[in-house]
Amino acid sequence: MILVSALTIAVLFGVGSYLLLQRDLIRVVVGIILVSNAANLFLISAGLSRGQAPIYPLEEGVEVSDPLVQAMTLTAIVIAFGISALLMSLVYRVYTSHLSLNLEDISEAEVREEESIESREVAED
Amino acid sequence: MRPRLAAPVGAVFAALAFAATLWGWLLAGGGTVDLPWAPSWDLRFTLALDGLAALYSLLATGIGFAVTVYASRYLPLHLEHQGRSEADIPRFHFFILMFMGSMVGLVMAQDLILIFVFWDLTAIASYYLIGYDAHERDSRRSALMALLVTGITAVCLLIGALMLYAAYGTFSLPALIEASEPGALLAAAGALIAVAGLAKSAQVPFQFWLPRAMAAPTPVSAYLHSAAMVAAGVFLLGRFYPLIQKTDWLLDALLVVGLGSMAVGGILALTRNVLKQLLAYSTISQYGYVVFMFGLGGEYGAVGASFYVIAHALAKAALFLTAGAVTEATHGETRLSHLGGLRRELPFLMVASGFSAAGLAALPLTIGFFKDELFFEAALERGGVFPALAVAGAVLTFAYTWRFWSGIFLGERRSEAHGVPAAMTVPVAALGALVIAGGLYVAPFARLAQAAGEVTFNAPTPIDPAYHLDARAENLMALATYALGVLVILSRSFWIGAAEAFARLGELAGPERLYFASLKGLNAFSDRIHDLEVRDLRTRVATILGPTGVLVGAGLLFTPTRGAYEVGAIGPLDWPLFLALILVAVAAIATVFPRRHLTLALVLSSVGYILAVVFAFFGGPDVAMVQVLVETIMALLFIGILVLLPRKVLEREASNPIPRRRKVRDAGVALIAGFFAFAVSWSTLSQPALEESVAQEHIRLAPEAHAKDVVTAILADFRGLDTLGEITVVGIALLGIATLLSRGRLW
Amino acid sequence: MIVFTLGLTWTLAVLLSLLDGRKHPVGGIALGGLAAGFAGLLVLGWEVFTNGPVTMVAGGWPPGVGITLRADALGVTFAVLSVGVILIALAYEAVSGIESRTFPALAMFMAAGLTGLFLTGDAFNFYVFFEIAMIAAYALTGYGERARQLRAAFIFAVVNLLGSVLFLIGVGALYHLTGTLDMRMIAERVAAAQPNAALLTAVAIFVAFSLKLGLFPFHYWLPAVYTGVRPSVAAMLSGALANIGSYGLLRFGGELLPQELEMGATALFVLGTTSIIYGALQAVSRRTMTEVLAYSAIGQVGYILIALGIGGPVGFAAAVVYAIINSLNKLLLFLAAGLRGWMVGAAFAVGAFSVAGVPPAAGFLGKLVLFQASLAVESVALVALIFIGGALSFVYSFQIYQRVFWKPQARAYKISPSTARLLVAGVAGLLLFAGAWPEPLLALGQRAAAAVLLGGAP
Amino acid sequence: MKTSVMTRVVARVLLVPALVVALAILIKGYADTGDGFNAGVIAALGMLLQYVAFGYEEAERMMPVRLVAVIAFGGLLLSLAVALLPLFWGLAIFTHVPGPGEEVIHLGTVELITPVVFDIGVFMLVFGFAVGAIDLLARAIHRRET
Repeated sequence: MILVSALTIAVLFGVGSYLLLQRDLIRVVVGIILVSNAANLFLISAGLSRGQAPIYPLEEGVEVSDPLVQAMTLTAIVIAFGISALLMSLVYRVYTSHLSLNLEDISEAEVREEESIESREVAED
Repeated sequence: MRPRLAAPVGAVFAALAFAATLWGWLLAGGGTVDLPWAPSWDLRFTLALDGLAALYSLLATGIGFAVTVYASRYLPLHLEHQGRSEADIPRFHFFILMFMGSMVGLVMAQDLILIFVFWDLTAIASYYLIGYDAHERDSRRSALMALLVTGITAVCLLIGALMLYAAYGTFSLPALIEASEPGALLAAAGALIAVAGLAKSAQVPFQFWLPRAMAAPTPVSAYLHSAAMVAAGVFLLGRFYPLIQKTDWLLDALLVVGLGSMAVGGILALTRNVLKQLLAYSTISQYGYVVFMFGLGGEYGAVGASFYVIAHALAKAALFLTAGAVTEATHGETRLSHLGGLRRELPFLMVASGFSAAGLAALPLTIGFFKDELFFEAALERGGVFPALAVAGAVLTFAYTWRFWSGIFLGERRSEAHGVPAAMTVPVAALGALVIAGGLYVAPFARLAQAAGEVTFNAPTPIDPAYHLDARAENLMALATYALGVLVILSRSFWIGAAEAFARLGELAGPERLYFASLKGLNAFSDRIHDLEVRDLRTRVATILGPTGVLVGAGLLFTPTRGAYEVGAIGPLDWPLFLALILVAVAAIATVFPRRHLTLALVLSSVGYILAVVFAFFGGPDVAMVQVLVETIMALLFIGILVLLPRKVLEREASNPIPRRRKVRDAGVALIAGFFAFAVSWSTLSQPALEESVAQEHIRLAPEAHAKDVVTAILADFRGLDTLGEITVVGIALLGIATLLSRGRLW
Repeated sequence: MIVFTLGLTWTLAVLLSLLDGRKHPVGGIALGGLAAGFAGLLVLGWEVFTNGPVTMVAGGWPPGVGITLRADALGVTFAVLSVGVILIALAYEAVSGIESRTFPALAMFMAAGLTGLFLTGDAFNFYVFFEIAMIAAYALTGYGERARQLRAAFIFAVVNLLGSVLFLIGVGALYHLTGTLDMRMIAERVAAAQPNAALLTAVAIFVAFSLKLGLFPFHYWLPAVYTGVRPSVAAMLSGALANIGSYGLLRFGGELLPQELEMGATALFVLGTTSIIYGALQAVSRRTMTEVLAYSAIGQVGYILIALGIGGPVGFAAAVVYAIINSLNKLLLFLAAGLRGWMVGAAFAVGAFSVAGVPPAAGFLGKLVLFQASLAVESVALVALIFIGGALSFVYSFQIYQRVFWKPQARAYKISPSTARLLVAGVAGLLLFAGAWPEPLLALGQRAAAAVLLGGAP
Repeated sequence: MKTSVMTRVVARVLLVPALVVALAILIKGYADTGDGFNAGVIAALGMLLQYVAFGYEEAERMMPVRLVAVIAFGGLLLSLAVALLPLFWGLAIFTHVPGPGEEVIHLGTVELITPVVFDIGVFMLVFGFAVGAIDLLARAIHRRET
């Protein structure tokens, strides 16, 4: 079970990373979401002591799953949610200012801008 | 404040400082200030007016006074020629005073770090003064060069000081002199400190910055060369001499450097055409004498060095001021080849500067005579070839001094000239008068030098320069100097070709060339590597994931992995979870393939929903519920954004094929990323859960918090702060979305 | 007192969210509130330095069960520093005219987040505050809303989110290894954990903080971001937010995972030195001021890393002193980059001298403590390296200084508001003062280092 | 936007149960699964249904939408207040009333304790966020279309 959990986390993280490397801004955001999911899954499996839900009344003698990791995962999920939402609207604004969703166009704009600024400053010495 | 007021203020301040120093030295008999500065670092603010400090402070304030008086007339004219406003005047006087103050502080400081602080303050002041005409490219380059050479080598001083502290546990110089033992550490620290001093004194191979610094206005040059900056370098050697002289090879190194500077400076001074350039090389050579004397060692060396500094400062300051006045008088002429025969237009200046020139050339009846006397004595004491070398150096001085003075005032007139204001000649005359006074009555100067020498030598130095009308070796050497000097002057056409070839060689392969080449090379190299700099988000991400994988790999190599990893059993109850996990993995992999964004969004949601199932199987109904709800809202937002984006753009992205090579590369990086996520999570999860986990406490205490659901109790009570933070993040996200989508309007 | 400052900035941030930040009074409220928070931190700092650490457990529960808020010398130092930087940057923006409704609120949230993360004694709570500060920063990066800024915001967000995830994984792993989230308990228990797992956890945390610092090779996001954003935002990011990196490395590396830090010392030296040389070499020929500053920032954090690698009281003290000075330098220089005039030129010069380590600007203290630390481990190589790095910083600082402030400018710059110029001059004055009277800074460094070293002990 | 009458009716009808469920989850959260967060999202989903059914302009006219920012940040403020107020009595933050071991006043099945107030704050913020974010999006879409 430990190995399976670790592998699943690895797959989530790896696929997320793969998407982070794409040209499409939206895929990049998907990548971030997947990577966050990997972290959430890791958090909750850090309490692999599975058992009944930690809600009173508790059955005697049966293992209780770790409530703290659940609380942490919850918090992490919500934080990731808020940030992903912000990131998505950022994608939209990047689109409206560059009129492209392609990172290549955006990098090109960056290089172009940098060069135009540099050429304004005449090199000296 | 009116700009014109700056000059009187500066002059009065300098005069007061001079008077105070004189009073402190003669009447109050020195004195010490000792205050705690940074106790946690054993730093003390210790100033002491000892002999060495008195000598250099008197020079700094006295010549500073002469320079400010001179500048009161010179500077407005200078600015007028350049079409600049008078508003620039106060800046000049500010930095001259700062220069003076830091110089005085430097020479009195007794704490190594304090010395370093004042040392760099002089560098800052000189940087601004050399770059005073900042609008000229030459000026900027020269200022930068002076700063780089002296500033970077100053760090050597700091390192040396810290080495001494590490070894002896104190920053106090007197204590260090007491405690230090000869050895490799002392030699290394001494060498580092000497490097700082030599660079500031423009000694070979650092000499190149000084002639460049002539881009500064003339009063600055005069001050820089005689009483501040360059003098600070030899001062530092004098101050640390008790430590330096404990290492023999260091003294020998000083000898070599001193000789080299004497030769390079002297020969180049014979070839320079521009007045201030000639004087600059002369300075290099003159301080070469001083370093040479330090290298010779002995009491003659110590006192001689101090005396030499006094004599040279008086003469050199006057000569620089002369050069400035001459240039002013001839409407900006700076070249020796275009000057000459000014004896009629500037008779007063001719006589006044003649005294100083005589002093520099070490003629009798000037203070200069004694500087050479001590110099020769020191060389004689050492014996060997050194007396001959000393004479050779003195001959060069004699020759180029004559060249300077005669080139201006004698011969035929080659340029128009008018008179110059009195404020520009009186300081020259005053300094010249001092040169003669020293020649007639040397005792006060000798006493000062002796007191300084005692500090340098760290022992009494009973030396008494005087005229001796007999055939002792020093006198013979002096006579030889004059004779050979005349010979050199007369045979100019004979050797000038060789000297100029030497100068050209220096230009082609000298340290200045090296400086410019390395600066240029550095910039070119910087441009080259900047072209390699990543400007692409994908590569930015890859350069994070890749090295992280490497670090994780290194971590795996360096720690034992045996028994650290558990496969973990799969019990009968685990199968649903197992399947759910597999599904998550499959769904995650599925996100790679869809081309259309809407499909992508749906696949992503499915990952989220299956994860919720996983969470539920982990015994976390709360987490599962939140995951489902969050996923729902996320999907809505996602689709909302997709609706916002024009379909054409989305389709273009969707149909944009990814080249095969990219795919392979991305997959490689993704594999590395997956690998480290795997390594970190597997290694951690393999650890058995701890019995003493704080979660047990939470379960136990939940009823006390009046809660039945422990998770909720944690969220709202035990770790409520986390929840508060979490919703704050969500709130900020709303604020951010509002900022991005509707200029921050929330309603 | 801990909560007073935190609560004040936090509450004000929420209130400000509802107001239009472009209006003058709103900027004033934000400034006043932040100033009060800053003053509160100073009082707290005074308490900590005279009576020792101040602790409070939320909800009155036993430590570990509830979240522990804990102000020790290290945390309070960084809190004062970071909030001070934000305060000045906010004041700068307020006098130049705030252009966005949400700017004051976001800056305030960032201050609250940073205060919280420096004063919390709980690893997961640290993560939460970290995210508060970060998300505020993501939104702030876009301030100005030009293409450059939005691009910068996107790059900044994506890269740093990756870092956050790594850190979250690290925290989860720490919990799993030690069964607690309280930092001091983690420090006590982690030694018993399996070394392999602990080391890999440490790597994840290290990468997360290195990203924040912009250390080579994790720095590639930094130049685009620092050059793209507005001066005041750049000052906040490099002067306040980047402190998370140095603080995090000190706290998590020095206090929680000291063995792992020692094990990784070689890696720290290698990365630190590469950063120093790489950043400085890149900076040398850059044509614009912000670019030079961005690359300089990469180089400067290398020094902090080296100090960490040296470790011990001397090394940690050096790291703290260097981090403080670096953050003030960056605040000054980035703010000065947006202005012109002789006073700004002088202030920039002070900053340049500080970066190059020339007294009396405080930067020389940084070089001083670093050289001392390197000598303490008797490493000639490190001394030589710091020397070379310092030499290069001379070259790039003054090449750009002369180019901008000495060279006659072809383009006319608009006159910048005099209060902004005065503000910059004030920061320069502070740097000069700190350099001329080094005792407070040096003592602070030693106390903070002691807090790191004793933190694990009961 | 054209939607069938059926959709509109269903949407309007579903709003009330959604809010009720949300309220139940909110209040009962301390006893059972769920808390303010869940409640907030559910209530928000109910509201969002109105967007789908009636379109952006119509939905915006509803009270909660116009006050969304106030609700969100008011909620945050409320939670903050619960957290910070104990300070005025010299207690640690997040000290809840009634304290451990003390008697809880019941109002039916509802427990009158401060964590519930805290949760209400969470509820308001989450509701405000979800509705606000979608509303901002809807407005942006609307702007683009016109």
